[in-house]
Amino acid sequence: MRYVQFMKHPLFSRFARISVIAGLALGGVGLLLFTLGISPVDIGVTLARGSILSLQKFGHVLTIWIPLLLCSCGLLFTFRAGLWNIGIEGQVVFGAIAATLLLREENLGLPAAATLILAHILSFIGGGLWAAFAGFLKNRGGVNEIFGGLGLNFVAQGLILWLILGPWKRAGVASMSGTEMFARELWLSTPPGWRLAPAALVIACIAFAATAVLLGATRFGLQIRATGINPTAARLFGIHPGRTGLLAMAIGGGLAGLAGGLQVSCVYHRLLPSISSGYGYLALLVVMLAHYRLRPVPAICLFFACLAAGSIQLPIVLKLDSSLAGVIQGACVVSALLVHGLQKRQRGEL
Amino acid sequence: MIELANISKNFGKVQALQGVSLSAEAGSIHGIVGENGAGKSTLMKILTGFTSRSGGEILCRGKKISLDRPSDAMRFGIGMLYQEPLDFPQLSVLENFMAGEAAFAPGQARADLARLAAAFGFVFHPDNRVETLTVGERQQLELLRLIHGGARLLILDEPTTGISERQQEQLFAALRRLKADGAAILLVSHKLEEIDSLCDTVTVLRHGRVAAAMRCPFDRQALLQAMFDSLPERLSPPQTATGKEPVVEFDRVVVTVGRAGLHEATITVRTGEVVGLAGMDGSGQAVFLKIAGGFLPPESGQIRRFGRTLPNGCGCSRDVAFLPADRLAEGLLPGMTLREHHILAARGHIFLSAATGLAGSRRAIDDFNIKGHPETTAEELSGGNQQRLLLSLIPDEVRLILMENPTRGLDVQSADWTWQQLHRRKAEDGAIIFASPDLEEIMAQATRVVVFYDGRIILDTPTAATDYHEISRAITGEAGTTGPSDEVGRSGLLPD
Amino acid sequence: MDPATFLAALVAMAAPLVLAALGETLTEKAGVVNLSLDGTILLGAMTGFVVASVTQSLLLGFLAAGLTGCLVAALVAVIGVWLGQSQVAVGFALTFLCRDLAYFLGNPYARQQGPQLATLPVPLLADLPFFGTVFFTHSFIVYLSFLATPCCIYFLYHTRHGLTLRAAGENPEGCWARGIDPNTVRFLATLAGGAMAGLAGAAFSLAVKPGWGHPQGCEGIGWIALALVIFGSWHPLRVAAGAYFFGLLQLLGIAFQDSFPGIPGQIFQVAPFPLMIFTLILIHLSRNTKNRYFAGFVRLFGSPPPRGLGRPYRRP
Amino acid sequence: NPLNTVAADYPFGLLMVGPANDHGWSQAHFEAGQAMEKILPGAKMLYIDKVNPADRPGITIPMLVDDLVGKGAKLIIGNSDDMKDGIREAAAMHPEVQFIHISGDDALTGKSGANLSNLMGRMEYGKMMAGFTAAMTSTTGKIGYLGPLINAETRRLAAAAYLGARHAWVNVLKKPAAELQFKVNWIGFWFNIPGVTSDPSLVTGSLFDSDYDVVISGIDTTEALVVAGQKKKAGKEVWAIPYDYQGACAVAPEACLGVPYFNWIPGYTKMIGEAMNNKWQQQFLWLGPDWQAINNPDTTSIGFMPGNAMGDPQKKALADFQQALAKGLNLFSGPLNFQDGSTFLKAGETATDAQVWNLPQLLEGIEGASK
Ligand SMILES: Nc1ncnc2c1ncn2[C@@H]1O[C@H](COP(=O)(O)OP(=O)(O)OP(=O)(O)O)[C@@H](O)[C@H]1O
Ligand SMILES: Nc1ncnc2c1ncn2[C@@H]1O[C@H](COP(=O)(O)OP(=O)(O)OP(=O)(O)O)[C@@H](O)[C@H]1O
Ligand SMILES: [Mg+2]
Ligand SMILES: [Mg+2]
Repeated sequence: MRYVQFMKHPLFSRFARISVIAGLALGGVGLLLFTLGISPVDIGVTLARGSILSLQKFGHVLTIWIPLLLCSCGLLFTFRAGLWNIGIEGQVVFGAIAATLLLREENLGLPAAATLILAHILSFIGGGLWAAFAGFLKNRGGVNEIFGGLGLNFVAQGLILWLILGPWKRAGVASMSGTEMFARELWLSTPPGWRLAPAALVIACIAFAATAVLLGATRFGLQIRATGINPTAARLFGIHPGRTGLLAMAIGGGLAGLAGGLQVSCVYHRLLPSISSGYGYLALLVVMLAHYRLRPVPAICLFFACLAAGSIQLPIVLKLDSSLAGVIQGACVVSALLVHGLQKRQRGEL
Repeated sequence: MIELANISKNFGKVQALQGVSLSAEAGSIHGIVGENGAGKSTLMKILTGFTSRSGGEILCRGKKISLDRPSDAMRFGIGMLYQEPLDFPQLSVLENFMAGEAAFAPGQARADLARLAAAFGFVFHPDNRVETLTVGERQQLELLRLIHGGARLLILDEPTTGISERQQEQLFAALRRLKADGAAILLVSHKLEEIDSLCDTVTVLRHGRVAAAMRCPFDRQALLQAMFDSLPERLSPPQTATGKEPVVEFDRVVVTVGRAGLHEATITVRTGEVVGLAGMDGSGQAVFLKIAGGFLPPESGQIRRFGRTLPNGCGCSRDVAFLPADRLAEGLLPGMTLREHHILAARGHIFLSAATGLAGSRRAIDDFNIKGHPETTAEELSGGNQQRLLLSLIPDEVRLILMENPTRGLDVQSADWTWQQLHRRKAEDGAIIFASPDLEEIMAQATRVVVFYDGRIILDTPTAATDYHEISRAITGEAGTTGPSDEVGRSGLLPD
Repeated sequence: MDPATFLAALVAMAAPLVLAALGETLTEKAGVVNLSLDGTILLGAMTGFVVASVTQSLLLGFLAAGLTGCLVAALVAVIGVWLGQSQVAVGFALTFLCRDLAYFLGNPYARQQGPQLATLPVPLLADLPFFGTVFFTHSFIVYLSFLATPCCIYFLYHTRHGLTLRAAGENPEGCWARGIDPNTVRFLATLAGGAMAGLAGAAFSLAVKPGWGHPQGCEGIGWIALALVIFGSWHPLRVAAGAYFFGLLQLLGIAFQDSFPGIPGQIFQVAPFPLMIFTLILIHLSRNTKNRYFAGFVRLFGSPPPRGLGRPYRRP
Repeated sequence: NPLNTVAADYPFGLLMVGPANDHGWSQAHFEAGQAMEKILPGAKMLYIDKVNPADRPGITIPMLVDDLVGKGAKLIIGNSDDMKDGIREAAAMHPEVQFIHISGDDALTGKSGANLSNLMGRMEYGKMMAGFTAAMTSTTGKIGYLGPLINAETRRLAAAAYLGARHAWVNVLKKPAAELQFKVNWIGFWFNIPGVTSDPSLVTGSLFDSDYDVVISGIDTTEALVVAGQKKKAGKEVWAIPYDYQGACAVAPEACLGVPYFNWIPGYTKMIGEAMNNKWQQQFLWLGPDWQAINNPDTTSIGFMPGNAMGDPQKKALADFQQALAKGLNLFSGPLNFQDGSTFLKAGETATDAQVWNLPQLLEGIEGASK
């Protein structure tokens, strides 16, 4: 418990905390690997090689970073409003479904570009509605957003299974491997040699900027924060806590839905059961690790994306299971919680 | 029997108790009185080990004992009836009765409960859930539990707030009986007639210190003196012309929340009035203010504000301001800076920059000399400055100001200054309604005094027409003038 | 198929779910939400299988699994109860940490032959006409699941410690005032719940779906268990009933695959969740309703959560 | 002959849909790949397993192909029908690299460029033997088929198994065809994905519980045999026939009637060997068994390995059946009706390869969804 005294130190800065958390998590995992007779160094090198040390691989990292960032932004809205939007996974799925609704139509009579734009707007709306539903259940039905969201996640999963095996299945085929591929022109275009659609990258960056502005530099953002901090007091400032929370949910869900839309339009080009790739849940870990603050989010998303992308190399190069990436991610969050808790003790809040 | 030797306790920066000593004798009832926040409950909780103490010792029959947790207290036969019932609403009466006991014998416990209940004249259905009981019954149950647990020192923290006359009789009978059996009893109360009728000795706390200790019979005057700050001679209330048109009208308003709720409150406040609500904590003033502010829908009855009937739900309308008592918990947004508070309070400002609202909050900081800068967060402010911040957030167009303890934690001159501000604020066509435990303040600032007791308006008169003693008597429940409230309502309009 | 074998299959497949859900019920009754159930079960399944196949001892396998569950629960309790962090947050993070840890550590043993729990029919009872097949021709873990429900009920509602546990979940302050440290109670309850979840994991990897792999096949069960605790509104009997009901749904889903080609059988796997939400809404409405009959009716199959659920206690 | 020409160092990539040690489809490919390193000097295998969206979220075939190519792979094998679109896309991205897509038919339909060939084994024969053995063993006359997802390939194989069973039932055991029940239960994918597919263990279990005493597995993993083993231990007379991998019976030998398996060595040797010697041409290979030595690893592309649980009479009958097949017995010959009653083959007709390959429906007499 050396770091406890360390934390007592008045000069215990944010940077110090970050290094403690990282040290705790990576140290723990490293120790584990060491006891298993695996060299943590090899792992590190392999992960780095597989993620950032080649331009092409970095493209793959970005394809993970984009939806992760979108979901995290969505979560920032809901967490600011004091809501634990565990339903984000379902919101991603719903966005994907909404986008597919449009993209799988052959004869829509619209130019491809218009279809794509519409599809992504639709995905935003789809995710938003699904989230708003959870918010509605909370306001009107007294269903805690955690259980409500969790439930709706699985409902969305059921829906997507039904669509893929039912109405949207390939001709003569009933397979969980997904719907028919979309027409080529309905893929978000990727320049030759690229492995990700620049448009998606732009969307993600815009979304992050928008989140930063909305939450940090508008009256609305302030109202969301007020609702999250103290609903009772918020009413004194003329804020409707219920409504504001609902709105925050809708926006958060919308961003998640957008992530889902991009998953179909530029990663898989079809709808499949695991379309969300678990990014919603992963984003929850990201935002927890960021301690619900905005600024660290892109970096943490990048870190997690690197782990996810690099971990593919583990089985190829070291014959190890890729799930090590998840172990590291989880360990980071748990140790972050531990450190924050210990600090709370130090401050005598417990 | 049990002795407390200069106990002190602080919650963070709040010094709740300082060097308090008192002792409880077997076979006697010892009263503890004091205004709200004096430290009564805290002291008692320390005696049961519920709250940890920052300093001081506890002695049993002369020798020091280590008493750090309720289990210790129980070993010494100390049992407490807490101010806010600490029972298990969703569990059955019997389970509540048994919880915490060393042995588990439902049959036995059922029998004991029946026996004790009979002995004290209480009635229980052991299998009902406790949440279906009244506050009084819950206290009775707790009492029986404590007795069953073999408590020789019983502590009761305001046991009679929000229970019926009958239950009160029953309770007192029980207490006398226990006293006769040689138990020691500590009774915290705000109601002096209870103290009179029950206690052998009484200790008065003020601001966490012992202000006085007396044996019965008590000199009521001295007691009041000790409880509240020095008795003021009549100040002449500010002369404000009372307009005619109503600002707030209550018509037979009933709610059952809070310690005492509100029973059939009927009252009309007119423009130009400054109404002071007096009464012990939880007698109904707070509920009254919340309803007037529109934050609490009445269960029956009607409220009109500026002649318009209130819509339910969020009462936030820009011509009413509400300053709650617990500033940090109900009024301010901890973690947000003064600037952000002012932005939220003001109109406009869709997009914000680091400069937005800076000028505004700077001005407010100067005007209300808040000890802080625009980027200070609310919880960093001291109690007094938090109050200043709240005042500075009141929009200009406000016509009705509702306040709980407006100058709590303010030193004298800043209190005066605050009141100047408030009177200036109150437009000609507006009104102020405030609750305060500080009679001095009410006498000095209000044009009209309304005293609450057990959720009823027990006294309603122009300040000019009453005096300090009538009010303090009314506060402790003995009112000569409990006229029908509508007539009282009229009396509020008498020109003075 | 004849009802006896059908029911026998049902109770066998529901066994681990019953254990996990009851464990979580204990935890939540004490006021702690252990969201890490899904990960705990997987980690338990992995340790159970690995230990059992290395030591060739099923007993050690189950013990190890239970212990693993305890350890995870201990983390939840330390961070969520004693360090006052959000129980949801820590539980959630642990869910994923444990899942991936299980896959990573278990990888070398994936799809290897391991010991399996043999069925041991109860000597005489097994020959009973109908009940024999349904109840007395199973492995010990299934018998354990039979015993678990009555034991839970007895413990919670007929013992002193059960009362204390509920008290701690209901109102920790009151618990403290009665001389019991609620945090200790909560800590122990969390450990107990975790242990049962761990056992449930081993029940999968050593009996119901013998073997370890990625996927093992018990993924998602933890979430189901969490949903069932709410669906059963924190009463062991209703929770267990919910678990069997869920098993029934799944078997029917398979049985009717041909009857409704439109509906994929696996849809039935998500059925508990809408039901859970529905239960919560009913309870909410019954709370706010003036209609006492409706409220009373709802009370039959739904009661509100423990008052102190998820609220950390700190001494003033 | 490509075998005796020593080529330079030749890395090739193998993308497996399941785990390399699944005792099924993927392991068969994996071991064939390892064999290549011995048979074709210089050949070196790079592999990635669990290549499916559930196990590797966010990872697509083109990404992995990029990676393998980056590691120098000159030829890449995609071993699952699930990879069809991905491989097609990757092949378009990397015209300089050769691709083998197992079980697909892009090379026939011309949906892809010249750098993509298809390889498959004539598993119908294996499934016929499986069905035959099942029917010869079954005491209840109820045979269950644990199907993966539904497509032309899986319909083809289920139908083949049925034809084998019916042959045994009617022509060998001389029982009325009506008494034979053959039911297909589809789980939705090639292996269990919890929460996405139906649970194969449960499906098999419910088949056994409703008196289907033999279950033929059509999925890549061994759940069916595992469950059969459990039931056997519990004293039930049931059997299972796994799929894909020669050693699959090892999971529960006492309940295993035998396993029809793929042996990818001949196919790989031909295609990779040609590629190594720059003799690559796009082709669609559908290789059958070596009727002389049906379990000869060097020559046969599909085989049938009898299991411990197969009785001697059944063994003998199976041998005769294999002889007959070798002599040209074709069970895909009329009169045959589709499940919906429409004619597939009139009396005297025999099905063409194309007809068998793209079987549009299950056959009359099979229970279970066709689409
Ligand atoms: N848990 C707590 N945390 C912080 N401050 C507290 C806490 N409990 C009491 N205090 C503070 O300690 C002081 C004494 O509180 P206490 O409850 O003892 O007053 P009291 O005499 O019981 O008042 P009342 O008559 O309203 O019950 C008050 O200023 C109160 O704000
Ligand atoms: N939570 C906090 N974080 C940082 N600083 C704080 C916090 N609370 C109080 N302070 C600082 O400590 C000082 C003392 O606070 P305290 O509330 O005791 O003042 P006070 O003596 O009660 O003044 P007042 O009479 O106005 O209430 C305050 O001036 C404030 O700046
Ligand atoms: Mg008190
Ligand atoms: Mg102060």
